[in-house]
Amino acid sequence: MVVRYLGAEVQRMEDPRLITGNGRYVDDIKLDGMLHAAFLRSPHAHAKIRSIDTSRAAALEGVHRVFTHADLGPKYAHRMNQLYPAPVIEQNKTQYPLAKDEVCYVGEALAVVVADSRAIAEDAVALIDVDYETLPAVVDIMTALEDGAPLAHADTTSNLMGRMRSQFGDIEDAFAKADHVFSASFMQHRGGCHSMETRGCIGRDDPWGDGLTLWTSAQSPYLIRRALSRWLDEPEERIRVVAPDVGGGFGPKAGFYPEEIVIPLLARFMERPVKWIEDRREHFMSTTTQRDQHWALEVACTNEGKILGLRGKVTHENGAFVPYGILLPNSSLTPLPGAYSIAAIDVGVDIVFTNTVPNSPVRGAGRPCGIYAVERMVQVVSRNLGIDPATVRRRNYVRPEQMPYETGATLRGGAKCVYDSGDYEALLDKALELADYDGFAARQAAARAEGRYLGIGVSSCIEDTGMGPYEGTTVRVEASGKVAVRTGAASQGQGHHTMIAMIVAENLGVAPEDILFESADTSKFPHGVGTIGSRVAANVGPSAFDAATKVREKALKLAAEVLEASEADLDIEDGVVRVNGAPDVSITLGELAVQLSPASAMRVPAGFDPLLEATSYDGSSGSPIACGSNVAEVEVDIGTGEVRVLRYSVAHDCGVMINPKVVHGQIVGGVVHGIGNALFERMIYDDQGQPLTTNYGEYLLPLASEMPRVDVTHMETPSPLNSLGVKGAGEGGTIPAAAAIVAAIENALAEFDVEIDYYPVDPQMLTELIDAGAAEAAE
Amino acid sequence: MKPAPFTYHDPTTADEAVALLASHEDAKILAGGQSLMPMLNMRFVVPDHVIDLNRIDGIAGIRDAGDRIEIGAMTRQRDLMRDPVIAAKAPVIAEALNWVGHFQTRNRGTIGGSLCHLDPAAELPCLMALYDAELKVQGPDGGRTIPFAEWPLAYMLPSIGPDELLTGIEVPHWGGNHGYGFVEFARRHGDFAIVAVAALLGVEGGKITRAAIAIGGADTRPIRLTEAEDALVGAAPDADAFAAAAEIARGIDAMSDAYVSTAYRQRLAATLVARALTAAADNLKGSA
Amino acid sequence: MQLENSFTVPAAPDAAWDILLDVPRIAPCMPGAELTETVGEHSYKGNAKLRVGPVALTFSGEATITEIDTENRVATVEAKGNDTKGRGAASARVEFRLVADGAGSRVDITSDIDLTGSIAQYGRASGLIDAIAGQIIADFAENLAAEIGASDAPEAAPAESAPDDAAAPAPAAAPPSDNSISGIRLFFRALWSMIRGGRA
Amino acid sequence: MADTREITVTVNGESRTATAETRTSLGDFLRQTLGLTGTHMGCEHGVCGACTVLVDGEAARSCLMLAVQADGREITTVEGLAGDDGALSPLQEAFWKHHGLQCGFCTPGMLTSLTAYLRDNPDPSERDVREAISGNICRCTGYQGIVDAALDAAKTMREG
Repeated sequence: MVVRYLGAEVQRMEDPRLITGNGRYVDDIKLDGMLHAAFLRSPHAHAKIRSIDTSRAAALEGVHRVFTHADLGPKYAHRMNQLYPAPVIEQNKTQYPLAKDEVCYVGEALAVVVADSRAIAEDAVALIDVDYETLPAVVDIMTALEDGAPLAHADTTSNLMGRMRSQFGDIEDAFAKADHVFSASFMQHRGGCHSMETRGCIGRDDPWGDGLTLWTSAQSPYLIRRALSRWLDEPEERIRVVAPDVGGGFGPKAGFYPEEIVIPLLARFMERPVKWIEDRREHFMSTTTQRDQHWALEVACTNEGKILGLRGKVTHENGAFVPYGILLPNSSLTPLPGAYSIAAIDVGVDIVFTNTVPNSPVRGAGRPCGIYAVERMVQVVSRNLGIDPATVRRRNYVRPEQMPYETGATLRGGAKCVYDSGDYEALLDKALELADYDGFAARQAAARAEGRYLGIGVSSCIEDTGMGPYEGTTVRVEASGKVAVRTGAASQGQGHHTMIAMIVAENLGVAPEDILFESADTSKFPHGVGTIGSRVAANVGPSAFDAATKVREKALKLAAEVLEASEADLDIEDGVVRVNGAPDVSITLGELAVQLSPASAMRVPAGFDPLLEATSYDGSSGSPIACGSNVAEVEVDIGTGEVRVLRYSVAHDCGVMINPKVVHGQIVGGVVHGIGNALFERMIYDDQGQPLTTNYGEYLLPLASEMPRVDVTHMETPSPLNSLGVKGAGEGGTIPAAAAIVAAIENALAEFDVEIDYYPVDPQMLTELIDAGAAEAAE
Repeated sequence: MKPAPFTYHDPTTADEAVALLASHEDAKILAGGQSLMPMLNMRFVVPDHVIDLNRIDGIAGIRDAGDRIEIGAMTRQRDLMRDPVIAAKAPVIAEALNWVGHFQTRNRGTIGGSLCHLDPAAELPCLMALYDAELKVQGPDGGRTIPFAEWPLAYMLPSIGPDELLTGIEVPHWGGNHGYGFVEFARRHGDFAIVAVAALLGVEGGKITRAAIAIGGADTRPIRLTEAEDALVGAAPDADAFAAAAEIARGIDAMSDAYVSTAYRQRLAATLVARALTAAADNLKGSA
Repeated sequence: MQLENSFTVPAAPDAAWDILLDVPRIAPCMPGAELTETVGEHSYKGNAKLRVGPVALTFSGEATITEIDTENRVATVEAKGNDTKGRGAASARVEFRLVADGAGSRVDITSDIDLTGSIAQYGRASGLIDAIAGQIIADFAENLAAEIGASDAPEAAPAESAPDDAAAPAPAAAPPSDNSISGIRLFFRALWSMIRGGRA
Repeated sequence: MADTREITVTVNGESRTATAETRTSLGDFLRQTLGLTGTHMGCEHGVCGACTVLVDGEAARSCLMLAVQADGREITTVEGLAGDDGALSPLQEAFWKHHGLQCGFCTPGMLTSLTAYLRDNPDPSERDVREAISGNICRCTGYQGIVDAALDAAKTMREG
């Protein structure tokens, strides 16, 4: 009888370390002779650097050296590489690791101090004298493309980074046939990463030994190794990148940063390890964020609310440089048409430069924006036609019998966007039931009688997860009987160790505790892609499953020979191969492993390769499409404009769940991140490009005290695209949240005819809309 | 984000601390540290000397002095919350302290530190305005008493000399039976108040005999809504009277910043004044 | 931020113009400012003290008269300073335009002030910092009016307002439009008393 | 010349003495000087709560206290929450059971804060717990697993 782990609520194997203070994050690593670095960052959004005088800083006791762009020398004087080249990038602006002669955002590094301690390094940074010639800064995306707008870069003639478009179906025909055409425009502002652990890295260079090693708090160590290798023009084999325990990522840690070049270089120059830990103010100013995206859309629909077409224009803020190619604008478009079958879509994006920190994906990347846009337009249709929002959705969903459904959109990498499986209407029904949607009218009326304003909002989403190409796994039984499992995928808290151990343990017939898991160290596994876009379960899952299966088969085949039994009569349980019906005849996996890794002059059994090991790169043949429906119930205090989320219900389908406990945690955490986007998180720059929100008293992350209990229910529609039937779950909570919250607020304030065109929705904005609505009603 | 270097002093008496202040240019006083430490860490404040009061005896503690409550400047916010004298004589202080930061910061934060830091959004200055508290400072030439009305000079700038030390606060309380209310609007629990309102009501024979309303967070310093206080005296503690007070609140001076406008702060003040007065009237009924 | 101020003085344009270009003479009109060195015909080194609540800043930098248009009586001063403790920088471009006004002259001041660094990155104080900058320029205008006026007429007659404290540069008597300034006037007296007491 | 002091603290029951600059925060002293890296620095301005430790039994931000101020005091860090035999505390057990952590970075501050809070408030409501941890930011979990863990741990400890 095989123990079942898959689908069980297994407690995480990571936790015992982490709850006893035995985690190992970058800043916990202490190397002999290690020095500490602090960066001088531009206080100007845009300026020419006339000169930098580091003499006072260098003279400070405890300072070893101060470096500027020039001090790095000619070999290291070039700009960073584009990680994701794309033809639509018209101006491929990447930055210098240390600014050369121009700074383009507040927080851009232009010098670095190496000292005995971080405190001394900071003392010295304050002593670096820079002569700047300030230049006009562009901050507002809505005017950035106008003639005479300040230019984000001195050597360009336009702030247009590039244009792209998602276009399919006959849009003209759709609008010609429509009974109604409604339009809406709105700004979406998404905040930053704000993982509780900031970025940080340690460099060590050992030219005669291990080569260059970089420990960094990152989501994609292999991408960093390749980028570093290309920038340095040195072989990947001589570069090791390790992501130890990482205290949250959420997207911005998936890239490659100037510090990840500078710190290893400093280690090389100083011939000693060098550590840099980003402080929270640096995180606000120099870790990539998402920020503004403006949408102006028109929707064509019938009298019944059937949506025929969607067209319009998006203006996307790119920030000052292009570290991530077009990931963000692209992933904003690919979710169109959302969970609905919309025959024709034509939406273009202008990607504009601003003198703000470069933009990057944040949990969900562009998907939350794309889904918000579609859901807003569904809301507009519902509102204008006076049809219940749930009903409008029912009339537009892609139906199960349409699967696989090709939307017409193209995913990054050129693949067609195909919805593989799912029953969106059934999912909505589950969400509505969980939220007691039918009982809401009574709740709302009762509250109104007490002068309280309740509202309810619905949103649905799809999410393309599990993007390829693969994420491999090696499974090897050691002589001890322990099972070494290695993969490239880094974890930032998603519980990969537990998930993979469950898969291997169940397949191989060992206890999860006997699995020695290592990941995210480029010296331990040849290649990995990265932990982004809810892709790990759908890629590592199948490869771990396949590798374990191969090892099991090899073990059984060998055991059959050794035990002189038929493979069919063998079973593996708790690491021991037994003959059914002859319990005393057995051999351990460890003993089998020894036979395949013998001492000198011994023989590997004929017909067997060395080692009881297998590696697999099996993944998903396409992007499994996860889906969800959310219902938010809010109360608005019209005296203060405060919005309280009373109840939040999620029905989610991420295919087969490997560990429901972990999936639940991902969904709830994702929802709260989405509520933060909808109501709290705002990164403000003034018109000069000065970031005004640079501490946690002012940048409002969601706290336990304001967050609701999130009720979650699941459907498990197996994805046909991989061996486990799994889909990604990491971002499905975040993606639809803002749309549900905003719809609920409008519903609560219906009598004031409030229409919201910006999120995060803040109380002042609401009181202004309420007062305006009340004044109008009074007339 | 590490503090710039400074010379640390930890005197054990108030006199010693005052002497240090007199003899050191550019010195900062470290009380609970819940406001100063962040500013040191961020290097907003870069003093040459830090004078730590935490090892000084005799300037912490709460004493019932008949018609007033004497509070040592180094009394922790946590101790104010748990103190029986405060609970009996000035319960609004205990209630308001629930809004001051979080329990971890209240374990360190002191009343004196809060009054000297004088953040316009802080609750304790607002409460001291409500009570017309008197602040005892000690300087090189002895001590003096500063009525709270004269304490704030400007934004986060108290009228204490650079060589003076706040040692204690006297709160003339309202005795046993009075109504009190404290309401605050902040985006999240424990955040800086956007506007906070504290109110006290004395009522006899169905008429208001005495009223005090203090508004924090709205302007660069706490505001006393004296016009509304005067108007309330003699009126019945009802919705009409409170609505009238709210209208007066709508006209207060208020600041704007990167997050909220003057108009919004004024609107909030109106809303919260009515709510604070209603709460005061309600718990008066409750206690009567 | 852009600020406009204007005042009249009983001095004739020619006389007023000469005073205006006499930087060592007008510099003290800037609250908290002091000249420390003359580095060129029209360039000067100096310090300016500013205090925002608990944050006491000392900007050290240079001021230069970058344009002198005697014909139209337009002068432009550009000043730039860094906080001596690395917390940020302030730069200002101030244009003085002198026009005849009856027997006297009117001085129109257009200022462009730019704050950067951590001092400019505190959203809760942003409104206040703007207000303080506005107040400083208003005070400067008044003190300048007083200075020029004093040169050949006992009483200055500023258009907007009159200084109400002879000893120290005083804030505008006219209540500023932005309510957030209330308190600032007291604040500057406190600041000045401290500066005079060498305690800033 | 840097201003330094010799500092003696009792950490998790063990007396430790070391010299540090007076500007060193208690958090940096614990992590870098004493090597107790279980305490995490998340914001260094007293908002995120990750660095919370117990000082003489009361929860405090170790980024808002100078190490020199802790001289002569008793400090408890996350490393000191489990029993001497390594047995997890009921709160630690509950965090594990209820998936009260993901990346684990805020966890030390959550555990120390709740250890003190539940000692003083043995029977809290969900609302109470949510307010109690409102000074501790978690970006991963959405707080639900943490709240469930705290309530469950309180129950366990009440039932002894």
